[in-house]
Amino acid sequence: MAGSTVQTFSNVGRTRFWQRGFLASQSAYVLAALIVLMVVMSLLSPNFLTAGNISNITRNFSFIAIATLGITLVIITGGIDLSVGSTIALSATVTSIVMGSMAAANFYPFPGSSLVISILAGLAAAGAVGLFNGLTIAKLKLSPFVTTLGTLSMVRGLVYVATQGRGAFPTGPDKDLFLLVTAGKVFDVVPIAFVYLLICALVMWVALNHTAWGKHVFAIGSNESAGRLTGVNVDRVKIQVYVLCSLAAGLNGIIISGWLGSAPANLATAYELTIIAAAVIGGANLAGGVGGAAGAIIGCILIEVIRNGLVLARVDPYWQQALVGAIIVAAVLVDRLRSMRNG
Amino acid sequence: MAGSTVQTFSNVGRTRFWQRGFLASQSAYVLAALIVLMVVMSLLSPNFLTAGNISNITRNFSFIAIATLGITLVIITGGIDLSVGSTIALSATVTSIVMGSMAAANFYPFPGSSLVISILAGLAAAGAVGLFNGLTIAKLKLSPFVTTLGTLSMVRGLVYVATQGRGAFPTGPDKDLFLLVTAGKVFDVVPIAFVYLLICALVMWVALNHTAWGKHVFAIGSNESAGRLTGVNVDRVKIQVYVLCSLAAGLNGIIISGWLGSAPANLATAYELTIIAAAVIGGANLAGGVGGAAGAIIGCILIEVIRNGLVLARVDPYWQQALVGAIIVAAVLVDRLRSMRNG
Amino acid sequence: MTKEFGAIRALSDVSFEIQPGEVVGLMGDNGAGKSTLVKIISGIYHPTGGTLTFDGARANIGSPGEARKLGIETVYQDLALADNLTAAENIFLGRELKYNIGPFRFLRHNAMNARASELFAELKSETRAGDYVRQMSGGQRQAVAIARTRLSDAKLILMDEPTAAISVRQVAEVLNLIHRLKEAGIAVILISHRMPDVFAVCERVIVMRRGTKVADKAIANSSPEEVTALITGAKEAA
Amino acid sequence: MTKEFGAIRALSDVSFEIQPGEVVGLMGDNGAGKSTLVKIISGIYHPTGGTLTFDGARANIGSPGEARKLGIETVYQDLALADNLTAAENIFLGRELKYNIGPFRFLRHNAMNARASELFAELKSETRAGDYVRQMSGGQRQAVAIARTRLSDAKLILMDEPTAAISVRQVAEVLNLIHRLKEAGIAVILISHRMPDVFAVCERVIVMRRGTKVADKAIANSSPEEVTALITGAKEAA
Amino acid sequence: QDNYTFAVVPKAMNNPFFDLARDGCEARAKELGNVTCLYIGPVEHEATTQAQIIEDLITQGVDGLAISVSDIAAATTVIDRATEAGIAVITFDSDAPDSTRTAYVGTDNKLFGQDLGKLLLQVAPDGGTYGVISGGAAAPNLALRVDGVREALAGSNWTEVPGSPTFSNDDIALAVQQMGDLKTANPDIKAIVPVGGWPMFAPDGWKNFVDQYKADVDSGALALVVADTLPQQLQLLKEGYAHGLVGQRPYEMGQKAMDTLLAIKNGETVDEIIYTGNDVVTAENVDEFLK
Ligand SMILES: Nc1ncnc2c1ncn2[C@@H]1O[C@H](COP(=O)(O)OP(=O)(O)OP(=O)(O)O)[C@@H](O)[C@H]1O
Ligand SMILES: Nc1ncnc2c1ncn2[C@@H]1O[C@H](COP(=O)(O)OP(=O)(O)OP(=O)(O)O)[C@@H](O)[C@H]1O
Ligand SMILES: [Mg+2]
Ligand SMILES: [Mg+2]
Repeated sequence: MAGSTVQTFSNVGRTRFWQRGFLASQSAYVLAALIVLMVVMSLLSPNFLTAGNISNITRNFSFIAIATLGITLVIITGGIDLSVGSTIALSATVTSIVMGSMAAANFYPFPGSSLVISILAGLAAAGAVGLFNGLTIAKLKLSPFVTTLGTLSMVRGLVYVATQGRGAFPTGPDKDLFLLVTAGKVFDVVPIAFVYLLICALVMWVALNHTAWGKHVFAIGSNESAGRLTGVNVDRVKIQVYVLCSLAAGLNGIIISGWLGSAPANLATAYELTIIAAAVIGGANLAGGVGGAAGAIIGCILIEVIRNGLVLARVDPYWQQALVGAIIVAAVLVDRLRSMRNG
Repeated sequence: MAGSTVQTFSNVGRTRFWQRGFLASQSAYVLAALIVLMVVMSLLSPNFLTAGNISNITRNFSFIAIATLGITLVIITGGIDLSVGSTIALSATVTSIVMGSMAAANFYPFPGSSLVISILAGLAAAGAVGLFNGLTIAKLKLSPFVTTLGTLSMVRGLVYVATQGRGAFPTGPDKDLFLLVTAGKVFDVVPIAFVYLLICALVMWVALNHTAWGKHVFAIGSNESAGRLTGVNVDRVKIQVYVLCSLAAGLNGIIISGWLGSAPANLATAYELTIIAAAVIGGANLAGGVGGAAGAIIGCILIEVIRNGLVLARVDPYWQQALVGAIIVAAVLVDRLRSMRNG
Repeated sequence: MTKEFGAIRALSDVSFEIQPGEVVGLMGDNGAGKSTLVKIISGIYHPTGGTLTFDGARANIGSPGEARKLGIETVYQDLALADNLTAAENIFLGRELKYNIGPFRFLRHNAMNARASELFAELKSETRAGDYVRQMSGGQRQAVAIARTRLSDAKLILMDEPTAAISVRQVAEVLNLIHRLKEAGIAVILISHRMPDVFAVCERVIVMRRGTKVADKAIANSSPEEVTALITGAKEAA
Repeated sequence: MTKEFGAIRALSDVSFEIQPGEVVGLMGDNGAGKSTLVKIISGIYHPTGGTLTFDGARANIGSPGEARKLGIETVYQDLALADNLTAAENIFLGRELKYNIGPFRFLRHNAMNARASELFAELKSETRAGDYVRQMSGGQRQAVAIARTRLSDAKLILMDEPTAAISVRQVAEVLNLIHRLKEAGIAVILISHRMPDVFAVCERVIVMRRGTKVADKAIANSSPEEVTALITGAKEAA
Repeated sequence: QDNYTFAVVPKAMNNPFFDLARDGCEARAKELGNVTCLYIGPVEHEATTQAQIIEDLITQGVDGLAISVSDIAAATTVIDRATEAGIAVITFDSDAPDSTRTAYVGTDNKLFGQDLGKLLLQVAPDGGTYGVISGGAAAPNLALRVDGVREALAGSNWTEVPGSPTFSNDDIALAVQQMGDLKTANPDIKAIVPVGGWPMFAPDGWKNFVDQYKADVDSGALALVVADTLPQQLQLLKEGYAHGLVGQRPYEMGQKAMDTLLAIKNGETVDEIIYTGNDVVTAENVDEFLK
């Protein structure tokens, strides 16, 4: 029996190192495209590789990257979440409103309480959206596209209703602390949003690859009924995934509103397409079963580098939009290289 | 051998009439939801069922319904087209620009030539977008989502570039004719856009159900590799489907711009989600293999009735958006009734 | 142990029982309702009428998960594999091996791969535990599905055509396996179209035709010819 | 007619030939490379090296469509059925029956359903032509895939485990069918794990092990025992 | 003489209104010679994207910024960062009063709304019910205009219908549809006041709507008083498809923005609030504007 675990197969060669693991994944090829793009951009604009700009880029992609991690989970299960943009606005708005009304009521039980309570309220609101999505999709078995398109509209509507269209902004005694934990920089260089992103990505990577839960997420995306037949609690995992996605979007919303110092009612309008694009460019497959944390981040960096680089290179703004589209397609095209090489 | 065609199976009862064909489809259940909704709306607002309003509703949904027919084809093959909104703007813009420059150049070879040539130019531009999408998706095998997200951005950018963000207006000797064939009313009641819609829907219904091509479209969506293995020219059908989708969007764009008398550069921004939602609500399945012309139209009517009804019912505008979302989800929820009844 | 079924269109008034350590063959033409029966027992479909008794108590099996907890393992005809997971991950899906670090539980990848390789070796199958199921041959996929049932202490194992796609030498191993299960007191329902297999391992054979049970007799009192006649309908009932 | 293959990892230097009207059995352990071989002949995979000769001319089969045009029909192991179409629509997929109205061609639904029902009757399969494949039993699906090859005047039919999921009485029909094909001068390659089937209809048997051909001999000079030994590797080559 | 690059950041590049501002800015930059006008903003109205573009412009090291503020609080944060970086910042069209911007060039939106209201009173003094069409629900300047309209009409016989204002989200097609919706929902409505020119940007859509109620419009029983004075709107007014227009002067905003930024760079002091004024156009004076 000992020998059985080292069975060898005469007809099986070893796969080459570039045909395995990360190097054979779409993420790796998009990473290569990203590096090429960064070299081009730095040639076009001398400001591109300055410390200040890199810090800007880092912060900007962190804004959508946490939500992209969340949506990647959803996409791996074969679902989609169009409501992330609205959820970003909701959690930002709720956080600001709660902070404002605690200041107005002068309710301040412990130091930092206004900060903690308002952030929790924002996350709770986002989580509630995710719970609604998850329950509707898992239990009522509605199509994720239609359900989350519905919540996109519902949640945005509620944000308008709650603020009469005016949006809200963080105020009160803990405002400075709020700005510090959302828009601050660690060691004066690294945007704190990036630190959050790294933590989230690491947790997600471990969860996907080294826990049973992660395998269940992949199993649902690759063959939902197989997951059900082998006793995986498909409904529960799906609900969890949608809640996590909304929480990630909520966290993103709070961070953005801290940086802006405001939660406008139209915050993050139409971000859902960018966020999904980032996940897909980074290798998540909308058919389900494929995706990962590293890819999601690479996708976000790619999109932000294109945007930022074109502005810095002073490309005619009307051409910028056309170019963004073209470069996104080109970046994904490199992935074809992979398929061709790996047969 | 004669008897073989009337084989009977002792264990097979007849499926009841409501478990078969149209009555068992999602479209039928959404149609029921639509009728309920219309009854509610007419109770809420006495103006809902006036001739003028019905004519308005008819015209408004015709504006997106032709594009919805096109995207339904794409969705049946298991693809998606996010670039429809941009394509609507492109064909409208190209039509207006060509008409304008023919008038400027006083180039007028035959009566109505400016009309015919400019409309053909608009449709050709739209078709080119579809061809790009189709070739990229079928031949380079890029994900439809990313590809068409790229064209969404590229095409919109080109519209801005071409008009410097200003949009264009149909002008010249054939302008009145142009308005007549796009915004006119047949017998002074039926919007001509609705007539076009009916023709398109009929052609699509025949093509999907009574031609080999239609079966191939379904086969690709339901098992692409099976289609390939049985000798279906999968790539060609896919390209055709994307071209048709873009042509439908282009036709829609020309009709809208005729009605508006203008082709603003931001025409139909973000319409793609509405159009996809209409198709999905009407029963098209984003996983591929399911969908139809009747459903697409019903989905469009539902969305327009919700929008129009809420305005007529004088609902607070901030609440309207939230309600639109909720009603869309509710409308799809009736489809669960079907699954429950048919087991 | 008794199981009774009402009818969903595909199945009308089928009822039978099976004892621990008994191996029952279930045969019938294509579309006779065998898989439907299996899916009811394993909790995928709910019977339109009729009841199910397991271990003396009336069982209400709402989901495959519940069936598994009761000790009912199934090899499905469509195999129920997740293409994007490896063979080992598929085998352990839903009951992964874990180790704890504080409150967290992480996967024991190596242990699972090793155990999976053992199971394949036991089945004499040339299937690599770390390969993705996506790129496996038909027989290798079936081996994965069979290996899955070996993990737990089942009381009843349903095998829906487990030997359809596998090669001669593994067929022998699967039949061996069924013998060993029987000795361990586990009840097995074997669906197969291969007459010799059924006659090699089963004690009793149930024949279905068009949703009804037409025979339920001991192998000893029957013959391949009789069963064939029952399946094709040449003989009405026995 | 000669076919030569180079190796893709799953297949190393396999070469053999088949004459019109000849029925060759292709056997081998799971994962031996049988399906891969079939997929190369039917144009799905391109050989990494090696050539393929068909009807005396060197054939470069780029796609399954081209293979079909050459007269090569295949029953795939995974059946290649579109779940959302009916059995009849699947059978006629890619070569629908049409009638013309002016320049347009419309489907002859009734004719296709009738012909499909005939084909099922011929196979003695209880499969309804108008049912969606989605809701069919495993054997019914296989019947659809087999019926598909009966439509055209093929010169070579590849059958990858056509009898795996179907019931006793249809197995006999499929073997009958192969006999009739042979008499009509059509070459058949039959992949199967069922020794008796192969010995019932084949003239020659090719055995593969781990991507190589280990035997190619006339049935008359061989025995089930020998073939089994070759498959399992107990006997190295013959 | 130093060369300067001044960036003009609109709320959204898909709005024809800002094209005029861009044209004014580019024309003036050419006249001045040592100034480059860089027109860039988010394509759609969205505060974060605008803030990110402003950050990019700071990185790029432009000399001056003229911003049409998308969200007051959000813009305040980035404007402060820009002034810290030593960039001259003014706002135009839409202001962020509490920021460190040096000046605001543009319309007094409250006054603009009041002008609309007054014009309506002038066109139809008898009163009745009226509806308002607005753009994005989040735009502060539009909210001020709506308030202005309401203030001007307070105390008169005019009352607002429920469900007003409707929000067209700057979607021209939707704005025309909402004209029809307002009239259908309130058959006895006496006036519609779009606080931006959206429905009239679709000249034939507008005509289609008006033609259905042509008699009422001609008799003044349905009063149409609309914001903005783009050429196609003036043409419609001339043809009798509206009763009055109140226009901003975006072209001048663009010009004045360049002048003001240059003045700041040259160390001159500038007024904090620079109103560009409104044009009130009716059938009487429309020909002057049409030239
Ligand atoms: N989900 C379903 N909806 C409707 N009919 C179904 C469904 N599943 C199975 N059937 C029908 O029920 C009948 C029995 O199917 P079942 O799969 O139980 O057959 P089986 O005995 O397992 O056949 P095989 O030997 O081919 O696997 C068939 O006629 C089939 O078409
Ligand atoms: N797409 C693929 N990528 C990588 N390896 C593959 C792929 N397809 C098949 N293989 C491997 O090639 C080998 C041969 O597979 P093949 O399907 O030809 O076997 P087979 O002889 O048909 O087996 P069975 O009797 O089980 O159907 C197997 O080890 C399989 O894992
Ligand atoms: Mg079965
Ligand atoms: Mg095989």
